[in-house]
Parts: sequence; C-alpha cells; structure tokens
Amino acid sequence: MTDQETLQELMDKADVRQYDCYQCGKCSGGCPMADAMDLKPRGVMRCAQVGSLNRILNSNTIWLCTGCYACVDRCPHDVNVPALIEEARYEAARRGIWRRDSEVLNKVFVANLKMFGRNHEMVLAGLYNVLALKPAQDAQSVPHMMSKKLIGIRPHSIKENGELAKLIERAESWDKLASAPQEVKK
Amino acid sequence: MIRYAYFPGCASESTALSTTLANNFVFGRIGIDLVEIKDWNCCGATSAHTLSEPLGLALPARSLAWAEKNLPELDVVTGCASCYARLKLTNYRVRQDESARYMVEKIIEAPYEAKREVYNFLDILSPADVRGRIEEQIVRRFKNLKAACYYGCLNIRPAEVTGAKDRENPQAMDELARLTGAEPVDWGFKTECCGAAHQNDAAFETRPLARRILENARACGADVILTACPMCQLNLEMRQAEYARKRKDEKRGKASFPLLDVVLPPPEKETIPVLSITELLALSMGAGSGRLRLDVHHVPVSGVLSKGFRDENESEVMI
Amino acid sequence: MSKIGVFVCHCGTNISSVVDVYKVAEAAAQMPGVSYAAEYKYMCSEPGQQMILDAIKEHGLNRIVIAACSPRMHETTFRKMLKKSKINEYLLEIANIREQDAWVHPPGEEATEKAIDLVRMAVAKVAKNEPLKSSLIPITKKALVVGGGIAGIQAALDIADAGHEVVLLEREPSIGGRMVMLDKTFPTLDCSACISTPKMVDVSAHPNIKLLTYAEVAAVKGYIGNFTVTIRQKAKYVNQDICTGCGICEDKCPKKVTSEFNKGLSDRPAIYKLFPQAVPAKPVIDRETCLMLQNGKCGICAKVCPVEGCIDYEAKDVEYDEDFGAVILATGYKLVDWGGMYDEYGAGRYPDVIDGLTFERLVNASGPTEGHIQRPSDGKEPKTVVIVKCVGSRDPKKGKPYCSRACCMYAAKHAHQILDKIHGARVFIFYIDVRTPGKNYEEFYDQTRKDGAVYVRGRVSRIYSDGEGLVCQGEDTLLNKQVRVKADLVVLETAMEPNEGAGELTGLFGASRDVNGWIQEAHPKLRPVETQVGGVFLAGACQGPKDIPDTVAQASAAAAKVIGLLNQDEMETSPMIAAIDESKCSGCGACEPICPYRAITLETIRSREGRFTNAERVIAKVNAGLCQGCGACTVACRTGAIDLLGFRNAQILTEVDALWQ
Amino acid sequence: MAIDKTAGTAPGAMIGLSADGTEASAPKILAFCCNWCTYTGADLAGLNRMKYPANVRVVRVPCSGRVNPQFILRAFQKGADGVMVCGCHPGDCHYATGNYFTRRRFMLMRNLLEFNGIDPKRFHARWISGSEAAKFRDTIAEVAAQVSALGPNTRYREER
Repeated sequence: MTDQETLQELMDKADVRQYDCYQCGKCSGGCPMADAMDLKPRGVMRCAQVGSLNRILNSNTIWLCTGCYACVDRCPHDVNVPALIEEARYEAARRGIWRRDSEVLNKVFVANLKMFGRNHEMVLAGLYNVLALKPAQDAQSVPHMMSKKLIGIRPHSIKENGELAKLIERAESWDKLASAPQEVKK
Repeated sequence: MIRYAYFPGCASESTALSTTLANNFVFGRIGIDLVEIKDWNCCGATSAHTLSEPLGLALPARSLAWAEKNLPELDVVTGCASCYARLKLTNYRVRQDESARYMVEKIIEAPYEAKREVYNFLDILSPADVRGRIEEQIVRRFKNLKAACYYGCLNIRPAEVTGAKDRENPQAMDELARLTGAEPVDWGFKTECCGAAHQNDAAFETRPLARRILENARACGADVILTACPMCQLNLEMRQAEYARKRKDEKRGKASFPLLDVVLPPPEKETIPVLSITELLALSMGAGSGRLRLDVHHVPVSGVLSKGFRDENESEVMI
Repeated sequence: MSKIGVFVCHCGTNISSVVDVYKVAEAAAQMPGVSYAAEYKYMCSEPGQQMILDAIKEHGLNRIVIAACSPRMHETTFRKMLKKSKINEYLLEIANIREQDAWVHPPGEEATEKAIDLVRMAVAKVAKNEPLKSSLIPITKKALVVGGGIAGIQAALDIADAGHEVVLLEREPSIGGRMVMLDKTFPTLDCSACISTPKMVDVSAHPNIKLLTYAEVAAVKGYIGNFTVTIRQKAKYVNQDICTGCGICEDKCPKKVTSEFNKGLSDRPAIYKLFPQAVPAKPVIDRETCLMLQNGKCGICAKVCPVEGCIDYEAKDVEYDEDFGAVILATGYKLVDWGGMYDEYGAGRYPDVIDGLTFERLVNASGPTEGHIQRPSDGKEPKTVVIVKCVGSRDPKKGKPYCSRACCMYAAKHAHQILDKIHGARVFIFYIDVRTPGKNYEEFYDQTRKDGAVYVRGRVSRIYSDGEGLVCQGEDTLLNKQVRVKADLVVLETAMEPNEGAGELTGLFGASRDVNGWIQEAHPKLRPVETQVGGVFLAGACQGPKDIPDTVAQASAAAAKVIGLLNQDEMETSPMIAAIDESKCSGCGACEPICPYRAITLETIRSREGRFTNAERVIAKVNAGLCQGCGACTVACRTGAIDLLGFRNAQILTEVDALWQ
Repeated sequence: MAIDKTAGTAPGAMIGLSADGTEASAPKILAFCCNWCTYTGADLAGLNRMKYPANVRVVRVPCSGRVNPQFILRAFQKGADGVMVCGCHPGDCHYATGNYFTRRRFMLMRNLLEFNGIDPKRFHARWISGSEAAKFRDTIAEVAAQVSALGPNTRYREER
C-alpha cells in the first residue's frame, strides 16, 4: 500500500475529507496544546490535503492531542481532526514511530493494568519517572500525598485481574484475531 | 429512591479521597443510591485508546457489560470526566456501529448491547426534582464566595457523544453552586482542556494549560475553582506552588530552585483552592471539613471556609 | 383533412452539404397527410417566405412543416409569416435538421435518414396541432415597490420618473432601510446619510409616488399586469395629515424603550420617529410599549400636542385593496443573530463584542455617541480593536454557507474609521480571505493597510474575558502560531440573511426562495431581476448579499423592467398553456400542489350529470394569466383531463409513434 | 424542386427508408429534451460542430416535468432501443420545480421498466444545461454505446 492509499484509508476511517477544510485556522486557534505541537490541527489537515502522510506520522501532534474536541466543535465544516489524529497515531504505532515519553507511559500504564486491573499511581508514576529518565517529575507533591495517604504502596487490585490481563491481550491482538479465517464478521 | 450503577474510577480510591467522602455524604443525604459495579476495572483513559481502539473500547465495556447484566434496570454514573468520556464513547460506538459491538463482545467475551445510558454527576444532579432535594438538605449558604465552575472538556465534548448543548459556557454546575450560596463568576475557561490526560508523558507541554485556567479564574475574581472530575481537580491543584514560583521567576527574570515548592509553600493569595462540586454541596449540607478530610487538598481550602456562611442557620455551623 | 406542406431548407450549404435535401423532400411527400413538399436555398429569406405563402394559397395547405434550423432560431419568424396567411400560426412545426443533424453528423445516409425521421415526427405532430390564440390581457399602469430601503427608493424613483404611478410600501415608520443607519460608505467614504436622505425626500415629494409607511402586504391575488394587493396600514395613532412634526410629544413621552435603530445603544420614546431625518418626518406611537394604549394611563402626548385632535388613541389598523400591474420586492437583509450561533464568541454576554451595524451606529455622527467611538460597557474609548470577519458567513455548520460579500469591505472601512478617529489605536482584522472584487475596492483595502490596520489570516477561535478586557484567541495561519489579542472592543462582521418576514411575503406573491431563503431570480445570469412569477421583480439584498452600488444598479434594472411592462397597454400571453377537459376532471386536486405558479385552483361548478340537471361538482381551473406552460400538471392528472396546448399528450405520442411507422 | 402530391407529380413512392419496416439494425434512441436546457445544449453542440452518433432523435418538450411515463413506455413498446429524459439540473428548472418531479418519477420508472422486462440500462434521465454542449455530446455517445451493447429491444416488438 502506498502512503497515499494509507492516508486515504485513515481519512476514510476517521470520516474526514480533505476538501472540507479551507484552512481558516479556527481549530489551531483554539487548540489548548497548539503551542507545543509541531503540526497544529490545521497543519494536520494541510498535510492530508497535500498527501504528506509522513509529516503527520512523525509529528508530536498525534501524541500531544488531548482529545478535547474543541477543534471539531468550532469547525465550520465539522472536520473531525482528532479522529484523523487518532487513526494516524495507530498507524504510527503500527510502523513503530513513537514519541519516546508517550511510548514509555502508555506501555507502563498497560503493564500496570495487567497487574492490578486498576491504575496504581505509585507504580505508574514511579515506573514512568524511572524509565522516562525523569526522576524528579512531580516529586514535590509526593511527600504531601504520602503523608495524607492519598497514594501508597498498598495494592488496589481487582479480583479478576488474571481475566483482565487476558482481555487486554485479546484487545491488543485484535487485528490478528479479526482477520483470522475462522471468524465470520457480522 | 433513585438508583444508579456506579463506576467510581481509579482516582476515587486514592487521590480523590475527600471528593469520594463528599460524594458519599451528598448522595446519602439526597437519597440517590449508587450501586457500585462489582469488580470494576480501570476505564483505560488515556493510554488505552492512545494505543488502540479495541483496547480503548473493551476496557470500559467490561464494567458496563457487568452492569448491564447484573443491574439491568440501572443507568450508569461516574464521577470522573475521563471515565465518563470513555464509558459514554464506548456506549455510543457500540450502539452506532455493529462492527464495534461485535469487536467489543469478542474481546470481553460477554454480551454487551449498550441498553442503558451513561451519566456524569452533573447530569444526575441537575434535574429539577434532584435540585429540589439538594435544596432541602442545604443548611447553610456561603457568603461572598465567588466560584469559577470548571466543567472540564471531557464532561462536555464531543457534543455528538455527550449531547451537550452549550459547550462554551455550560450552566449546570453554576446552578448547583448557586444553591450553596456561592456566586458563579463569568469566566472563559469552563470547558478548556486542563491537560490532565498528558500530565505524565507531556508534563512540560501541559503545564501552560492548567496555568491558563488558574490564572483566568483568579483574574475573573474567583475565590475557588469547582470541578466535576477528580483528575481535573488534582491537575489544577497539584502544581500551584510550582506555577506561583514560575510566575515570580518570570517577573524577576531568573529561575529559582524547584525544591523550594516543598519547603516554602506560596502565600495564599498566589494560589486558588480547587474543590469538587460535591465537596461544596457537602459543606453546604452541613458536613464538617474534618469529616470530608479537606486537609488532603494540596492547596489549603481555608480560604473558602474563612469566607464563612450567611447567618441564616448559624446553629448548625460545625466547622 | 389535413393538407400539410413540408418545406426543406438548404441553409445555403449548411444543411444540403450533409443532408440530401432532395431525398428528404421526396420522402416527405410520401408521408401521410402531406400534400406538398419543396426545398429551397434559404427558407427564412424574403423569397423563401414568399414561396411558402404562395404554396399555401396555390395548394390550399392548412398546416406547415419547415425542416431547417432550430426552432429556437426562426420559429417566431415563421409564425409571424403565417400571420400573413390564412393559417393559424400555431399550425406550424419545425424539424431541426441543422443544429441537431447536419452540423453534428458527417455527410451521408445516416444524416439524411435522421432528417427524414425528424420531418416525419414533425409531420405527425403538426397533423394533430390545433389553432391557438394568444389572448390579450390589460395592464394596470401602477407599480408596487415593497421595501423602502435604498433599493426600493431607487426603483420607485426610476419608475416614477418614467411617468408611472408607484406605491412605495415600508413596514417601518420611515423609509431609509439599512443604508441610513450607516456612517460612511466604502470605498469613497462619503457620508451615507448625506447621499441617501435627499433621495428619501425626493420620494416624499414626487407626484407619482405614494408613500406608505408602517404598512404591510396582507394578501395578493392576480397575475402579471393585474395584481390585487391587500395592504394593511398599521395604526399610527398620529394624524399624519395635521401633525406638524414639532417633536414636543417625543420629548415629553415618559416611556422609554430600547432603540432598534440605534441597535440598543440608546433609548427612544414610545411615540417616536425612527431617526431625526425620518421620512415622513412625523412620529407614530408604538402600541406595544405606549402606556396609554397598554394600560389606558398616561395620555401625555395628546395633552402636550399643540394640534387639536392630532393624537388619536382610537385609531385602528386598516386593510384595503389596491391594483397593480407590476411588483418589485426589495425587502433587503438583516444581520444574523450571531449570539445564538457562537457560544465561543460569548453568545452575546460581553457588551463589548458588537456586530458591524452596531459599530455603524457607534461611529455615526448622528448616532447615540455623536460619532465618538465609545465601547458600550463603560463608555471608554477603545485603544485596541479586533475585527472578526466571516462571523456566520462561510460556516455551513453554525451559520450560512455563503460569503456575505460586503463584509471584507466594510471591515476595511471600520478599521479605517477607528484608525482615523482614535489616535494611537491598534486594529487587528482576523480574516480567512480578503475579497475585494469591485471598482476601487482593492485600492481601499490597500489604503486601510497603509492606515495601519494589521491583517491576521485566521479565524478567531474564541473570545473570552480575562477579568479586565476581552481576549481574542486564534491562529495566525501565516505565522503558524496561536495568538491572543487583548482587545478593548471586538467588532464581528456578521453574515447577512434575508430580512424578517421576507419568506412569507415572497410566498404571498408566489415567488420562490433559494435554500438560504433569498428570493430566487428567474435566471442567475440572464434574468437577474425577475422572479419566476411574471410581473414580480426583485431588487437589492433580498436576492442575496449585496453592497450599495450593486443594490442600486439592480434597483434601476428592475425599474427598467417594470417601466417596459407598464409602457404597454395590454400584453399578449402565450397560448401554450394547460387546458382542462371539464368532462374528464374528477376534481381530485392532484394537479393543484404540483403547479409552481399556483395557476390551478379547484372550483365548484354546476352541470348536468346523468339524470341530475344541476349537480354540483369540483373541477380544476387553470388561470391563463398565471400558467407558464410547463406541463407538470399533465403528468399528475390521473384521468388525463389536463393537457398542455401545443404539447398535447396526443401530439407527443404521435411523434413517438412516427419514428417506428 | 417541388413535389405536389395532389397534382400527381410525385416521383417514385418507394424512396422512404422504412417503407417495408425492415430498417437497418442500428439502435434508435429517443430523447425527450427540455426546451430550456438540454434542447438548447444540443443546439449549442451543433453550433460548435461537435460530432455524436446519429441514432438519437430528439422530442422537444417544455420541461422534463412534462414527460409522462406513458411516453416512455410507448417508445419502448414501439421498439425504441433506448430512451432518455433530459432536463435542467435540479434547482435550475426554468419552471422552478418541474425537474424535481422528473427526478422522483424516474427513480420509480426504472423499477417499473425492470418489472416489464426492459433492461433499465436502456433508460437514462440526465441533467444537461444549455451550456453543456460537450456533456450532451458525451452523454449521447455513452448511451448509444451502452444501448448498442444491449442489442435491439425486442421485448415488445416481437409481439407487435
């Protein structure tokens, strides 16, 4: 599949059409993360219009978008940029293009879930800070939270965490599952 | 008795201690029974759907499917905007798209038809009869307390999923705050994203989001920010010392040592307390600050309490 | 017994070089009903026509087929020719063997074969043609202009100057419309009131113009040349014949309400003139807010009025009919209610976010601030002003899909005015595109940039308050950076939309509107000032967003059309219209809603039905003045009672049959 | 040359091409064209000397809304190999709304034809404006090719 075809497939999945965007910039203008993005929402649409899939996949935008949907809400043509960003992020992940910190966090997060079934802050933040080489991030809040017992080492695990781990594995391998020959899609 | 299937969300067990206590107090008082979904699991926000759509839908679906099977008469409610967004979206996608439902059911290995609705606390506290019950329970009203109601982006958007009508200046929380005597301020960041979703993996990039919200609330004269989500609440509250130092640094033009944030908390006028709307309601319903464990807040809430209450029910003041 | 003559034209060599015209004529001669066939070099020429006329006489022909160029070319020529003969001009058919045969096919068998087929179809059809007679309808030599804005004023003056009577009808207490609200006009910057008020006075003084203000159209009957319009004159409660317009009543009236004319920036009394230079220069009482009319307590205006019996609280609305030959709709536009559309711009809760028309009042020398730009919230002079374009325009989701055309220019004008009036002011104009397609428009835009306006390419995403002032947040798409501009005043250049009530009014006249509610012109290029309804014309922004020069040009164009119509004493109507066979009509009414001209009505008639001599039954009737001959009704008719004269079912079917004889 | 049948000066009677009803097998297509749009477009095609297949015969109607489904059935019954109805683009109707009716009617028409055993590909409703001469040419060529591929319409002819 060429990049053009891949891009078109992502656009179709996201239900976004290049021609709907006339580059007014209302999306980027209101995006809370715009300052940090190397490709603002309007830029994502521009890249889609000129067929530059690589710039989208290599942008930090796809990892920084918070999914607040302010852009779609205000867009005069209802262009669903976050949906396109989401599809692009999955494609980037498939190709192994990651933003380092996001990769660390998301993988730690899922590992955490597989272990406990719920989010364990100490484990999540601790592991992330170590693996992302940011030992001091938010450290100033730890004494307060520890002293008030807001966070702690006590595990809060769900009973069926083994089942949940399997569920997560099924979800992670869904693409393979779905295309398995014995499965008949409705 | 109004009953809901309740999805507490991970924060309820840890960082949102005071909010959880307040929730229990308020819903107990007004007679709304929250039946906890048994063995609920994390909804996956924000990482699960960052990684893949199947995981993003399957994690919430597991808890929702349990509720649908075991509490078939009950709609689901959650007190966290992130959880709400994920649960609501899962519900919406499963209803809207047969192939999504097929996928979800295969992964969770259970039937799930999205028969019931998903609500957040603002949804279930806003109907007129519930407001009436709240009003009945209110024993004291705040005096001169200016509140900036922060709804959070995920409680409101995307509109096609949430059905929210006014996405820029919603009023539901303002109305609830008014019941406690607080005066909601007109400000500009009610639904602007606070960046809580990326507070770990993009800490540097999301700092300005929370800062802008806090600064606009203060500039518009608010004494307190009210939230409807423990994630927003924590994110807005946790780093206020850091922001205060940065503000000072920006003024001076040079950087100071970050560890000062722990040792020397900023003066109160530099910070703004952040309470959940249920905490405010609980206080107004007579709960004491000790009972609500308001001491767990990163930013002291004494500023709110020192505003005091109107003297209409003086005898019941228990602070 | 039809005696058809077929005449095949060579058209020089245009036809004959491709089609064997002799063969066509020979074949035609064999066709049923044909008693004479001939060919000739130029049928349309003088000798060609004479040849046909001679053949008619000589051979006693009673129907004619001419195989030549397209009927769209010479059908009228040959009809006129037939008027010189005994044959009715509608007993003629043209076989189009030039445009649709000789010119599009190579020479040879096929082209000739096609020509013969086309002639055979025409012959078959003409055999079934019947004599038709166009009727003459008289024309009422008076025009009605609805809407007293600059379009209506201009149209009324032009028609009146040509010597025809005009009634100019305006629902507000004064004519003037939007234009008198404006301060200056682009690109010349001449004072809007200075150029429009003299025209208003001309209207009131013109002997051929009857001015009706505070009046509305209640009902419409009739058709081109013969409209009967029911006019509702709202009670003014002030005897306009004896009122001197002294203004004492306005000063003394204790009730104050928000002034619509000043866009809420000031108050007006309940007895009021719309604005000081109003025409007519006499007040009316607003019955919704007048204390006397509402609760019967007050009556101060009557007490202070120096003219006995001038104020009449008992006055009533009056309805009456008046006949017109032609109508011009000039109902104009209004600005969209942006507050209801744009929550992200504050939905109207910030007093210092205003629309362009409000700004016009703010900067207008005769406005509430006497031309000093003061922001509504605290009356301070704004130092930084943000102008936002395309608010409601080019926004299919929340606003209008179209471009409102004038905003780019008046945004530039507003910027110029701010920079001119406020020393040290800063103006930021957020835009998506700058569109200046008009004479001297681009130059004006250039000048505005020279004046110091900063154009920022990007649409403002949201406007919020930071406690002290307004913050406009958007993207500078050329810098690729998010920008926040702290503004003292924000002017939203909002979209135009059809005026209040324009839809109902258009409906009363049977004209149609486009998807956006603008009145539909008959043809976007070639009939821009006509509606689809004969005799109903349009002018100005009721047809779509327009600036003043275009509006005035269109008004004069519409006036020319009306003058052309009113200059005739009577007019011919096409006889090719729907006809109803009453004996077949079951009165089901299926045809009625399908008619785009509302030419079909159901009527009850008395007739002999079997043994009942005086039976009542319902049948459809076609109004010959309204019917345009589209034939849509014929297809809807279940009993086949409706047919289209000139294109009867039998005529078309016989053409079809002729092909496979 | 003039031929006066009444005067008995007509030359041989067997000149017509279809006198014996066994005309060549080139498909014949009947096109009902709206006077204001497609008929004008066809004239414009002529003016521009565009070339298209000669087997189309145009019947001029005031509006595509005038075309009674009965006309189409009759044409097929008589042996038309293809029938077209052409009018103004939706929204551009000279008579405001006529072509909307056309559009709705001919959606149903296709089903009716199918029911009657006539391949719906033999029937085409197209919007061609007065300026779209090239579109007229291309449409005729396209329909002619399609109808030729289907072969002659013998559905009713056999039973005649």
